[in-house]
Amino acid sequence: MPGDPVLSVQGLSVQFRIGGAWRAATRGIDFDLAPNETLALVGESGCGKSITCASILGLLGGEGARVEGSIRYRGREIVGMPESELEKIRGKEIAMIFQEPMTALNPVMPVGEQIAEAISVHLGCSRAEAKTRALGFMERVRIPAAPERYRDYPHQFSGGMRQRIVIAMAMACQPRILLADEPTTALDVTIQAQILAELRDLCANLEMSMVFITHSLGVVAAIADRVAVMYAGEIVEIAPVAELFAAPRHPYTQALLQAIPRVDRETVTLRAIPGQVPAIAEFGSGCRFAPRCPRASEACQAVPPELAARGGPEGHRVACLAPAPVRERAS
Amino acid sequence: MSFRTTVFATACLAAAFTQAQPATAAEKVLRVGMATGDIGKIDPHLAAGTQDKVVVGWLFNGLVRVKPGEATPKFIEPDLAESWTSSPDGLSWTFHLRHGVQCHQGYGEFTAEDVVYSLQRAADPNRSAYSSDYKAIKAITAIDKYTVQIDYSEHVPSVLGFLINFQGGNMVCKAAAEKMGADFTKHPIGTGPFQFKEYAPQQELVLEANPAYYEGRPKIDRIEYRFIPATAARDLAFEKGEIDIDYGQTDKTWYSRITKLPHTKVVAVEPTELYTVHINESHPPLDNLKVRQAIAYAVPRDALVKYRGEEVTRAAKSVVPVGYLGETDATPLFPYDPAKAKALLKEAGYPNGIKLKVVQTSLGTMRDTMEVLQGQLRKVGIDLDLQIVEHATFHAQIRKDMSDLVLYAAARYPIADTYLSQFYDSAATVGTPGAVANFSHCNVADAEIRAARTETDPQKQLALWATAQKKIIENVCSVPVYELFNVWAISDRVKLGYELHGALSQGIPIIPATTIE
Amino acid sequence: MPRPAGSAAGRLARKLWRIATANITIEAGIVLFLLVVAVAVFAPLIATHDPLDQDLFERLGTPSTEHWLGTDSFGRDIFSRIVFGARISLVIGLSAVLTAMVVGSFLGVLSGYLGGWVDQLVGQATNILLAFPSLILGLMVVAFLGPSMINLIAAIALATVPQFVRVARAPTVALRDRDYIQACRALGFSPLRTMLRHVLPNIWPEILVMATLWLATAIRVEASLAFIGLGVKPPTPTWGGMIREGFENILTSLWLAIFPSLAILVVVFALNLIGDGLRDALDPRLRKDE
Amino acid sequence: MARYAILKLIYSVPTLLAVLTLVFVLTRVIPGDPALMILGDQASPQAIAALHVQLGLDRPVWMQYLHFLANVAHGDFGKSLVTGQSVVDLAASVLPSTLELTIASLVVGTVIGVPLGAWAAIHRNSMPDALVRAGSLLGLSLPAFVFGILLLIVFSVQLGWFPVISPTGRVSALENLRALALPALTLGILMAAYIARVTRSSMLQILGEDFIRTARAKGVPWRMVIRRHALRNAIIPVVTVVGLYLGVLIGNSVLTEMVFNRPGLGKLIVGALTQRDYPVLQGLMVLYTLLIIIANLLTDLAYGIFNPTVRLR
Repeated sequence: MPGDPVLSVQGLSVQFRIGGAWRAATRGIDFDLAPNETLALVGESGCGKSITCASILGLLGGEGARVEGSIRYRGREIVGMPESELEKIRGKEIAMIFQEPMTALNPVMPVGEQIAEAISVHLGCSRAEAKTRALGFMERVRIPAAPERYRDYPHQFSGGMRQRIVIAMAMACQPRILLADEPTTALDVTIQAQILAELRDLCANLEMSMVFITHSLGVVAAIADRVAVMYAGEIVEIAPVAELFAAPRHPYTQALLQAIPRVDRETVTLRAIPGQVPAIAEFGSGCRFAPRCPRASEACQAVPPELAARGGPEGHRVACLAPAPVRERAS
Repeated sequence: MSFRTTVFATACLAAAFTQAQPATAAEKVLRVGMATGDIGKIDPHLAAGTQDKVVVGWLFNGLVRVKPGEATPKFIEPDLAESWTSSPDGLSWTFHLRHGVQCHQGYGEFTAEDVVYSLQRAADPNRSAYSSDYKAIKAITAIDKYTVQIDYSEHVPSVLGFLINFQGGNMVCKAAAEKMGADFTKHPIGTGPFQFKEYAPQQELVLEANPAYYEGRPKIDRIEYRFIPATAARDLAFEKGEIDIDYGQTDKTWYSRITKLPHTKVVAVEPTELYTVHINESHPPLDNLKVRQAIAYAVPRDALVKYRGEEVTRAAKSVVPVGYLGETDATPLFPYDPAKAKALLKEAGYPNGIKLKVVQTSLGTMRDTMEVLQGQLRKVGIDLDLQIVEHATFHAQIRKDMSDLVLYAAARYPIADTYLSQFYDSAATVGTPGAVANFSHCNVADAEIRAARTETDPQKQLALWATAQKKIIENVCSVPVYELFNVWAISDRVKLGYELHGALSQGIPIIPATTIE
Repeated sequence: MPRPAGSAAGRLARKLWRIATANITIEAGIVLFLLVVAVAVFAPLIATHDPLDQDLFERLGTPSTEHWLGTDSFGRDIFSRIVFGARISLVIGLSAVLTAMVVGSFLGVLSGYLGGWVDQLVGQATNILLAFPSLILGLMVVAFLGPSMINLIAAIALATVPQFVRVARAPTVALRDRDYIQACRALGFSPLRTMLRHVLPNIWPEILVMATLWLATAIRVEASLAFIGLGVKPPTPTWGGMIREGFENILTSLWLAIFPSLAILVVVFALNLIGDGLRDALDPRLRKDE
Repeated sequence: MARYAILKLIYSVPTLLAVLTLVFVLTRVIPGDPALMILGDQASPQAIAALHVQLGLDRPVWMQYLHFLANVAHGDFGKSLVTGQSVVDLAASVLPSTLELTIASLVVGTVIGVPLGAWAAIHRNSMPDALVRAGSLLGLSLPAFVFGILLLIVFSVQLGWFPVISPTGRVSALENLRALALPALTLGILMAAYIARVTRSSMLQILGEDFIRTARAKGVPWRMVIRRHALRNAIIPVVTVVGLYLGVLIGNSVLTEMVFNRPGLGKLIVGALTQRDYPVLQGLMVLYTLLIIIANLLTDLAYGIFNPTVRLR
């Protein structure tokens, strides 16, 4: 991957105040994002993917939430950055697409204006100019008859169309990074594929990096360059996408892959992972997967394992004291 | 947001400007604050409330009048009639009208035709509330344009008294009254110093100077008669100079507060209204004289006068108001003696007291008085169950014998006959065809009252009236309580131009010479 | 279906207690309100004077050791009148709201259950009544019937009934077509009784909130009517009537209007506190994100 | 839009008819004789009987009813028994004053209530929130006349900033606004208390919505998020509530008009009630119903303006 990372997350921990005590929802999140790269964050719901994304945009401030660690965007520290600085980054440098297109749009504002708003806020251009640009993006995300629909309201669009608008909105200022939080989950399968394809094209055309959150490994395979698997607020394994699929090392990743029904393999043993994801309040000090892990030892309960290569290639790191051995990949 | 705000602001400003209209600087405007929510009827033959009578006093004339500032018959002087004569038997009267008197707003000269029309109207029960005063009129004839003859079928106590500028004696202009019909009550046309200009419901009535007034154009250009029911608001407005004349509260608290204001004159105007508790003899146990006497002994007349304020109140002396022709205090009213009242109740067979049902108007001073009486009677064991109803209902119900006690306040033309005939002659008993206001079913003095009415010898008439009063008081048909003055606060800016002692209209007469600085 | 009455009552009591102590707002309101109730109940013990006793020479007296809050224009003790006035306010308010609550809930369930023309009729009547401000409605009824205690209660109840109808009707309609209601009918249970059994548990929290808030309104409306001059007949002391008298004498005796105003403020505020707190405590949506 | 409005008005005809019938029945059962009212307390029984004939009160009730409906259909509500004025004129003469007061207090209520409610919601569970909540509860607890009297004492009596009685007839716009200030404030504050509460809870809900996060993620400054996104959505339920509250406002204006001696519908209706002025009473009740129907209609239309999802085409 060429060039310095556009985004570098180190030791990120997000804590919430629950019942008077601070509880960490995520712990020790480390990853880099290279220019033009798409990183997928995969995990079950509640594993901290969305929180991680929100903290990158600095959306978690205020009472009841605390962010520790470091998030660097092109060398600038985002954690602790004043709100006014953050506002300059949000939408312009780093944009975000949300999961639920039904609720992510302001119901009382024409969609065109919602797109144009980001443009005029960041580029300080005139209404007319912002409108022209917004229309351009609406066309770019293939909204039919964009000029006529500019003044329409969200409820007048279908779910897929709304998500296109959300995407257009995120693209409007041509950000360097796009955070996509399960952008296709709420959509029909056929629409999902279209949207994914469009996102991929847009990223390529606009030279954007993307953090793509999903719980679907199928989607990961379709869009990502690299993938980070999260479990209970931690990254347990991070690797280039092909590598991960071919040779998962963390028991959780392995279990996850085995839980996907696949038509491309003959022998299908669909296995559910026994046990449940612990609640935030129940997090222990050791490896959080240990209670469910078939390979867990006493050492696993004591200290959290660090994310490291552990004998594998540098780009493939795993947070497990007993990772699966590195296998020679069949070419 | 901002769009909406702008719309609202614009609407407000627009509303504000539609009412805007500059006033002419040099105009002399007299602003009078009246204790009423609205005007009633300003037709002189129907006007009943004080708020209406005050206005009628400014708009109309009679054939004769009581000199402005006075309220007794001895000040009768010419008004629309310059002179008059009567036949030796006193049953035929001829009046010679003033020439050139103009009706308001171009309704032409006031002539004998108008007099005939007015008196016929006043005598017609369908168009007048005072028809009973003119029952004895046999014929009214216009001899010529300026001469009118009135013939009576029997002797009446005071012919001129019912031709003054008071109630039915007010002269309306025929052409206007006929043209407007029922609308006349809100658009009256007379010959007085002021004429109707406009009326805004619940707000004000505006009168303007009658430029053709026979005594000359008034110096005051306009009277704004404002309706301000709340005493506090009216007083404040007066204090801050927002009004020039303030209708006061007949109450010592009001009186002492207002008299302390600078540049203010407070006047208590005759005639007073006599507050009388009529005791319904047809309702047991009130048919028992001892019970009625007990009520009479339980009313602390002097304390009540002190309570209201001696400046604005005087104690009743008889069942006829003080100063009326024929009124006498020869028979004293029952003194305050609660012990005796209790004893009488016991004697009558009510050692534990009695309970009476009383229908009472919600109108200010009357209700107030009844509440005080309730508190006082309670002390001797007479419990009043007050049913407070609004004024019209009150009038309806007391005429249906629905109340054991009826508190009634009234001023009449100041001769004893009016009061005695209306309140104590059995012919006037409520519920009978001739009903007027005999709420007590009193019938002990019928002979004297009726004999006095046609008695031509003044001395004998007085004696008959005295006997009637004696009988009524001794029979306790009613308990007269006190008499209240109408009180007004007048700013020193107002120069009345005459000496004010009283006014039958109960208002402040505004004559052509009256002015404001 | 039948359960021992004692345990049901006990559960209800426990539940009520839990609600009553759910938050500080409710607690403060209840304490304040109980204080007023206590004053009303023990009025004869608390009052320093006979509230009806006139002293014609002690008019409009300023507050003193003899008359703590002064005297009114008839020389009556204001403190004692306020104390006794609490009875009128509470009796009228409570009777009106209880009547409205029972009648309204029943009508609501009935119309929701029966549907058809009954529902239409009740719905239309409710809408008309809802359209009129409670004060205007009360004004008309009292003016027509005359101001007596019963008429005041009727007037205020009439203005309040539609609120309860509305609350009771919607859940009834939702329940009407459920299978188990149909089943009850098939089993020959009285359908209306079944409805009440199933609907009431669902709506009573909201009815409780409504009742508290409308009790506050009822007391305010009663005072307003008395201020207009349509209160309970004299000499019975009422707060609104006292304010009316006070307003007439406002230039000389300010306290005449101030003290009864404060009394109204306290009791209405207390009730609003309770209602507000209850709403927070009972509203699942608000509770969730707390 | 126009079709919707017309339809809505047609639907309100039965309501109007019901009110008319109710009014007619009620006015016939009140004690007190209107003829006596007209002629005064010294009228003779013959005169009263004659007037009964003239007023049609001697006819059977159902005929009176049909006659009444026919007249109403022609826009004829008869004449006041007290002043003889046509009821329509009478109502028309005070209607502007009532509308003026209603609109002004609506403005005051909104201008004070919405920002306070929003402020409280933004600072949830902190000092501003507690202040606004306590303040609005107090405001709701205060009867309108008490508040009016307090304002009158302080601003008119003590400070002398505003006139005690409303000026009539020819006054400047400034004078008029000055006279309007305290009554509008009296009603407006009560209204603000109500609006603040609704705004607060509505705002709290909106602030938790996804699109607020979206707007923030776009980099829209917080103040702009509040103003353009949160407030514009939070205002929608407020519109409904304000519409419902209009009735209460008109009701409370009775008290305000009494305290400030303002002409208006409220005072007219109290006067008509106490004087048993049937025709005025009937006319005013119908007018009230109409006003409320129109207010509801306007609320619906306003709701449409603020909420595009129900916008009517």
